[in-house]
Amino acid sequence: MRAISWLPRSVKAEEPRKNVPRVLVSPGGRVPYFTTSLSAGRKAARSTLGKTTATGIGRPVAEYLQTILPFWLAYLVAALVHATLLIVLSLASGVIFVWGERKVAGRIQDRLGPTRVGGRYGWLQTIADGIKLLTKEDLRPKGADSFLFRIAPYVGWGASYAAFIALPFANGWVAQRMNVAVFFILAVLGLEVFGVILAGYASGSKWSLFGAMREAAQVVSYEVPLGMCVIVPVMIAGTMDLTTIANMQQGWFFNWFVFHDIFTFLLFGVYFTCATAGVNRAPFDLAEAESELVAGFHTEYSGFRWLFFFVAEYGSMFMVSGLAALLFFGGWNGPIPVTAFWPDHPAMNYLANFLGMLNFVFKCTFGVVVMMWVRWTLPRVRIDQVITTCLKYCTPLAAVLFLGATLWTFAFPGGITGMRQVPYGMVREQYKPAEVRAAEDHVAGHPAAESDLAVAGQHRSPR
Amino acid sequence: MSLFSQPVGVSHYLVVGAVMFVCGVVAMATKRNALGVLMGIELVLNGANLNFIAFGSQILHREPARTIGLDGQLIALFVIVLAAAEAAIALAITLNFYNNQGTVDVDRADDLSG
Amino acid sequence: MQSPIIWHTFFFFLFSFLACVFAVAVLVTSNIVRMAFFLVISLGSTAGLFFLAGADLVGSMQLMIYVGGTLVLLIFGVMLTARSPLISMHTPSGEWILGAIVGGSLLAVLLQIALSPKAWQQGPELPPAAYTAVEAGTPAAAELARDPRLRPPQTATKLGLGLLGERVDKLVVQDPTRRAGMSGYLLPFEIVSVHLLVVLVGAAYLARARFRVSD
Amino acid sequence: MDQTASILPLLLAAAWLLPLASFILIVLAGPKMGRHGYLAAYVATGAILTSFLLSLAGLGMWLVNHGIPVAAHHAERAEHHAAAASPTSADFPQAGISKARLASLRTLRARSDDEPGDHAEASHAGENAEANQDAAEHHTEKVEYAGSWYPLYRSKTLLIDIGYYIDVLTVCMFCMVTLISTCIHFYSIGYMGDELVDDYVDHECRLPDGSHLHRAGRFARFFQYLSLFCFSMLGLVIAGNVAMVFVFWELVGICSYLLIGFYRERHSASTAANKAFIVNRVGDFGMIIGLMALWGSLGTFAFADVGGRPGIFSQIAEAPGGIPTGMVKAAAYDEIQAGVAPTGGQIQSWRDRHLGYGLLVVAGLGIFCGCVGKSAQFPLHVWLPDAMEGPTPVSALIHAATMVAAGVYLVGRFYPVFTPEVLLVIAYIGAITLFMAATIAVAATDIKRVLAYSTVSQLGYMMLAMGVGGWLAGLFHLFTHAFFKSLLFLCSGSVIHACHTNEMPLMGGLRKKMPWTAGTMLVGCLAITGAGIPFVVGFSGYYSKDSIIAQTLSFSRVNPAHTHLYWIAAIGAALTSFYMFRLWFMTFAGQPRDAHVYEHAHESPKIMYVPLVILAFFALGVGWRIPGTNWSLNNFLEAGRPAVGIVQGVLWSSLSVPREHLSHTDLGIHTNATLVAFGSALSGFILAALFYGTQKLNADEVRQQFPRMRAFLLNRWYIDHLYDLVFVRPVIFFAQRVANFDRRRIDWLIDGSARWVRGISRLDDLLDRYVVDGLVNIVASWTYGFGLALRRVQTGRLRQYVMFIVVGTVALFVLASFLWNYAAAGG
Repeated sequence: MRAISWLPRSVKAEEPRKNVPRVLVSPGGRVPYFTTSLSAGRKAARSTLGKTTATGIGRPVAEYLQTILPFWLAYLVAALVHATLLIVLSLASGVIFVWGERKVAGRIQDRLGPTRVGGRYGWLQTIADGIKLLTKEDLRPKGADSFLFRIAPYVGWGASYAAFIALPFANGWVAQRMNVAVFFILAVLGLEVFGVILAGYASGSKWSLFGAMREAAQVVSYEVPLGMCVIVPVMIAGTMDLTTIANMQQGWFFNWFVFHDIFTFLLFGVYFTCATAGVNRAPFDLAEAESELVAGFHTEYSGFRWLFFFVAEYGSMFMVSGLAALLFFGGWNGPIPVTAFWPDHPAMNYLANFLGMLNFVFKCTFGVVVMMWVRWTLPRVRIDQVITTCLKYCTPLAAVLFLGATLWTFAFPGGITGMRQVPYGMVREQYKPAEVRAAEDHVAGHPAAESDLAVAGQHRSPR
Repeated sequence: MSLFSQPVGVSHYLVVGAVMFVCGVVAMATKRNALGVLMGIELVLNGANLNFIAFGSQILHREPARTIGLDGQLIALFVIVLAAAEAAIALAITLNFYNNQGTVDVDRADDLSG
Repeated sequence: MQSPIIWHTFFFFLFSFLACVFAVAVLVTSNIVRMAFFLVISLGSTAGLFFLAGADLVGSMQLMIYVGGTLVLLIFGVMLTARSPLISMHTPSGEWILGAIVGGSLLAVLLQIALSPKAWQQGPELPPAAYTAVEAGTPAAAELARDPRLRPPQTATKLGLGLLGERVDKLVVQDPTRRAGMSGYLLPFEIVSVHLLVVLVGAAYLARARFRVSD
Repeated sequence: MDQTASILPLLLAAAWLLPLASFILIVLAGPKMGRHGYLAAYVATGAILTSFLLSLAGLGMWLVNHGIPVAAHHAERAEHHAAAASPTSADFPQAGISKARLASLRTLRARSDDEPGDHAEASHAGENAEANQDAAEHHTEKVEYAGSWYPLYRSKTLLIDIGYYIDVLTVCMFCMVTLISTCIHFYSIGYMGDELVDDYVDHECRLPDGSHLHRAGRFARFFQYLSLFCFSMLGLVIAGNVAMVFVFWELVGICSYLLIGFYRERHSASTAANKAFIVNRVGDFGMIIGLMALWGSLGTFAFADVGGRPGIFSQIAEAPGGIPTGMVKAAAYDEIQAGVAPTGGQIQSWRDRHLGYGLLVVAGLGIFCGCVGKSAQFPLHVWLPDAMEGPTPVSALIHAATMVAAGVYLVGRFYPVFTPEVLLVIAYIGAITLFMAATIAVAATDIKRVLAYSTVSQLGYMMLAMGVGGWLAGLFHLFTHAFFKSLLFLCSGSVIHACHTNEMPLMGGLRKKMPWTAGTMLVGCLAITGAGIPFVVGFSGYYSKDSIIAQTLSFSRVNPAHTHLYWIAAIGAALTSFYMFRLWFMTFAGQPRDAHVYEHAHESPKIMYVPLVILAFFALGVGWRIPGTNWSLNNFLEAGRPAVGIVQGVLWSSLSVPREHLSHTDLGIHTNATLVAFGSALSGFILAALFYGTQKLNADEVRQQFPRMRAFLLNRWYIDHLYDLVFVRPVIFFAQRVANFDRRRIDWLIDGSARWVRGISRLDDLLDRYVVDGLVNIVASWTYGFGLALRRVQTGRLRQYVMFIVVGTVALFVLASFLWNYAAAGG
């Protein structure tokens, strides 16, 4: 009950000190605030590049460059470094996944897939394809709207690429740490559909137009259940910051949100379905139904532009898989908290973060592979079945599970283990008046949890 | 260079908002396609939203206490949501009009002219 | 040394340029589909401006709802009604002139109002540390790091609480009478949600197919 | 006793209200009562039967509690000796005095002490004293229950309540009315049976196109009227005050109106109903005058003392000299206004000056006016024969039990109020009515009209009896006549039912066809003629008519100037028997004159002739005394004799009303009267037999010999013509003049003014159209033009609207900035 009195409106700045409780109690009344997450925060602080990790990887690089460059130049260089990394990542992932898909498809269809190019695994196959595509003639239909026809692939690719800005690869290893990262990623991924639509329209071919319209209908309608699925982990964590969400699942695998309760477990299935549809992968790839529409929206495309569509598609697949990993599978926090037992040394911490990144990339790749698996296993569904799946099954299911998860988190704020961050805890924590915070820190004997948020009108320094 | 080296103030945002607003208004006034008119409306709303954001932002004010605080962003949120609703309805109306009249020319929709 | 670039300002000009240019493009284009595309870019740039102004949630909202939702709907409508005569409809030039005059006057008025107050014409200065190379860990660096233009904005939770009726950004205000005036937005929030529901139902009803699909 | 006082009124009230209940029931659910509402008949009949039983219960209770007082007979015996002592007619009053002395010496001495010793004065005083004594003794004997059920209006000067006044007369009337009504109800069930159809063809009503009228049957309505009729009559009988009497009086009139006009489509019926009603109004006017005189002077409507207020009778009875104090004071109004205090002595002196006597006369005459109207006495008798237009049971009801009886009953009820002068008027009216009606009846050929005129003449008998002081004789005849007249009417009804005609010349020899009817009707004729073995036994009419004639005889003995009343009565008896047997012979005896009618004739159904038998029994024996006892209707009524007011005329000092016992007791009178009555009746019977039974004498010859006389009689003494000449024609003439004046002058005025108004309004119209409307139209056209101009703005072009909005916004901004700068500059 006392904890309720910490709702911001009830706080009076002139409140005497004796009213400040020693230990804050969660609404469920079991778990003291931040006991686990504070320790987690300290471990995280130790196990990464020191104090400023939480503000993103851009900050330390820029601060290092500042010592030799004026700050604007330093920031420019830092930004370019990140951009290059991400572009390389997305293109490389595209290349690798094209090859991977071929191999997976071959294996599933009891073939070998590419075997010749670049040794016995044909791992240079995609490179060869890329060269072929680059050297192909750039066709442009006569009835096409040339401007849109030309610009459409870049729009799609730009959207899927922009989503990487907010995607953390490890604790603090993120191009731009955002407070609304989940939301941002969803929004930007939603932009990808524009490329498809414009391509379909600009091609001046009715197959393309059909594909585009299918795509538009499908994506717009699937954004609804997708958003609802994403909301649940956000609600449990109390924040939309992906880094924080991942950090909250620190520790053993049962800390993952997918195991938070039965509802989230089921919810992951819904999320995966919606994500598959959202990036129009099989069995929801109506936009490029080669059996009905020749090749859907990219019927008229060839060469490099066509390549961009591919890259964008694999980029977004990687993106939704990464989102799944972050929201449900603990991000870089593996099933076994190996790095938590390492000695606290900068080099070891860096290594731990690197391992976390590999862990995360592995999870993303696994998700992509599962998508391929699904593609080569399931037949394509009809458009009306697509819409039915979305509106009649996914949306109600997501709503019900959302409700269940909410009630569950209220009933067991600590989760099954009782050792997890309570919902909304961070919110209440961050908006305590400054002097109350200080009092708590004094009592608890340790400084307040590092937070970038500040009471309006005054900025609190990170220690 | 000197253009980029001075911190941005509210007026900058207001200017951009004004430009978008006027573009939207003129689009509404000149487009004969109903959807074009809709786009004009969206532009107008965004111009207004820019103003709200600018007035509520603490980054753009020399003394942050003089801002309208979060109200600007909240109102902007409401504007966006209502704009979405308005777009949906307007689109439905347009499609209906198209089904009935076979065109989306707003100049043809003058049955109620005096 | 020459005055350094403030990236914040730079990106502001970038985005505002995009926004304005494509807004004008929307205005001058007669091809409806291109108009939609330009509008997308213009609104996306507006979202960028929102981010720059520290409104990250609103920016994301802009991207999600406007660009991702509304405009897709719009383009959808464009395609549904896409017939070669309708794609580009000619507007008599007399109206162009008229619109130019009226819009110009309105723009003049607005600009005159926008630029008149002194306090609005420039934002807060950067800390002096921004113009020199500073040691990491020094108070100057900390002050630099604290500059809001260099930090990710954190408004989502505040806005959420505001929509729930809690104005956490006004906690520091001591005066109870002023506190009383800073009410939350719970009721408008509910009203808007109900309004949205009604609108969706109504739109579905209006745009429903005239013929019954036999299934 | 107390029990009686509490229960008897309730019994009679129940008997009174039951018909009302059935009336309401039939009104509410009449047509739905079975097919064509035939159940209504059972409802009404059951109601009246029940009330008859209740009345019987009341009668039994009365008899158990009070028995038949024998006081009258002691008095009779006493008188007997006195009369034997001095049987001369000259000192008959002396005998009265002596009888009074014998009756109570002390009282007389007390009075004669303070009287001056002059003989005439003494005799006069003696008359008064004897009258008072007589009144006092009867007053003490007379038992009456009076009370109030529900006060309608109470104030210091006026008390109107729904009250009851029950004495022997009331009880007897109740039994008689309910009994006869019951019989008539039963009879009606059969008689009105042809109304039980949806499509009733009225053969006597021809439509303009010559076809018969077709209408729905009105069975239920008929019985609903009957119930209302019984209710009103019973209420009139049980009424405890004059106001109530008047109300039910009018109700009876309404019912008679409704029933006479039952076949309202027939012009004759409707006119007859109107006639009855209007003629009754004339009488009621006088009655209202009388009531006003009573109330204005006595300040009460109640008969008896109710709620501590002295009623009319007690005021009259307790007043020395018979003039109530209230009337004395009212007469002495001027002196009281002048300041003379109405102390006891003063009032005595006024009373000695006979102040207020005129008021009493006025009251009596007024009330008698009402009775004249109701029971069809001479000037106002014209409605009764026309009332034959109603269904025959209705005629029976009206003529026997209810309506005409009401008048006689009222006279009997108000008997103490009547002064000798009034009584004389009553007697003469009665006599004239009796003779005239009898003569008319002789000439009439319509069977019902004959009976109607016989009714009138019998009523005349009653009035005559009352007038000559025969209270008991009159009422006794009322009862007996009720029975045999209802019997006669019902018989004629069954005859009409059988023959579908009223004309006796078309009948004849019907006794073979309808023996029951013939027999019962014969009983009725014998009863009305007063047949009987002299001094031994006879039909009911024998006793009542004898007592009437005896009373007239005794009256003529006392007042030799009025001996012709006696002869008129005797001749009336002869005429009665003549026309009654003429009727019987023409109808039932002899050979059938019209084969067609005879063929269709048939005996009525049982439900019709069983009541005839019952009534015949009563007509036969209602006058008898139960052997070995003194129980007879006569003696029973005797117990209800009211206190006699004044027996000695004041305006006409030689007039004196003899007490009734003399006619009973004085053998001379009695024998004389009996013989005369019997002889006259016999002569009438023989004459009738000669004319119509054995066709020894030919009526036609007589008719040819006295055409004038015949015309005079057929035209009913030209009285209707006289009224037509005296009242109707002048009224119509005057009305036509007024109508002409109205049409010519007033309409001319109105038309002229209307023309003027039209002219003015035409001008006004022009003004309105061109000036006022012009203004309005100008405004309207301006508005319209403005709207037209403004309409152009409403182009329906979206983009133009946007343009307008923008222009407006800009203009607003510019204006605001101008104002801002102006304000900045100015201030």
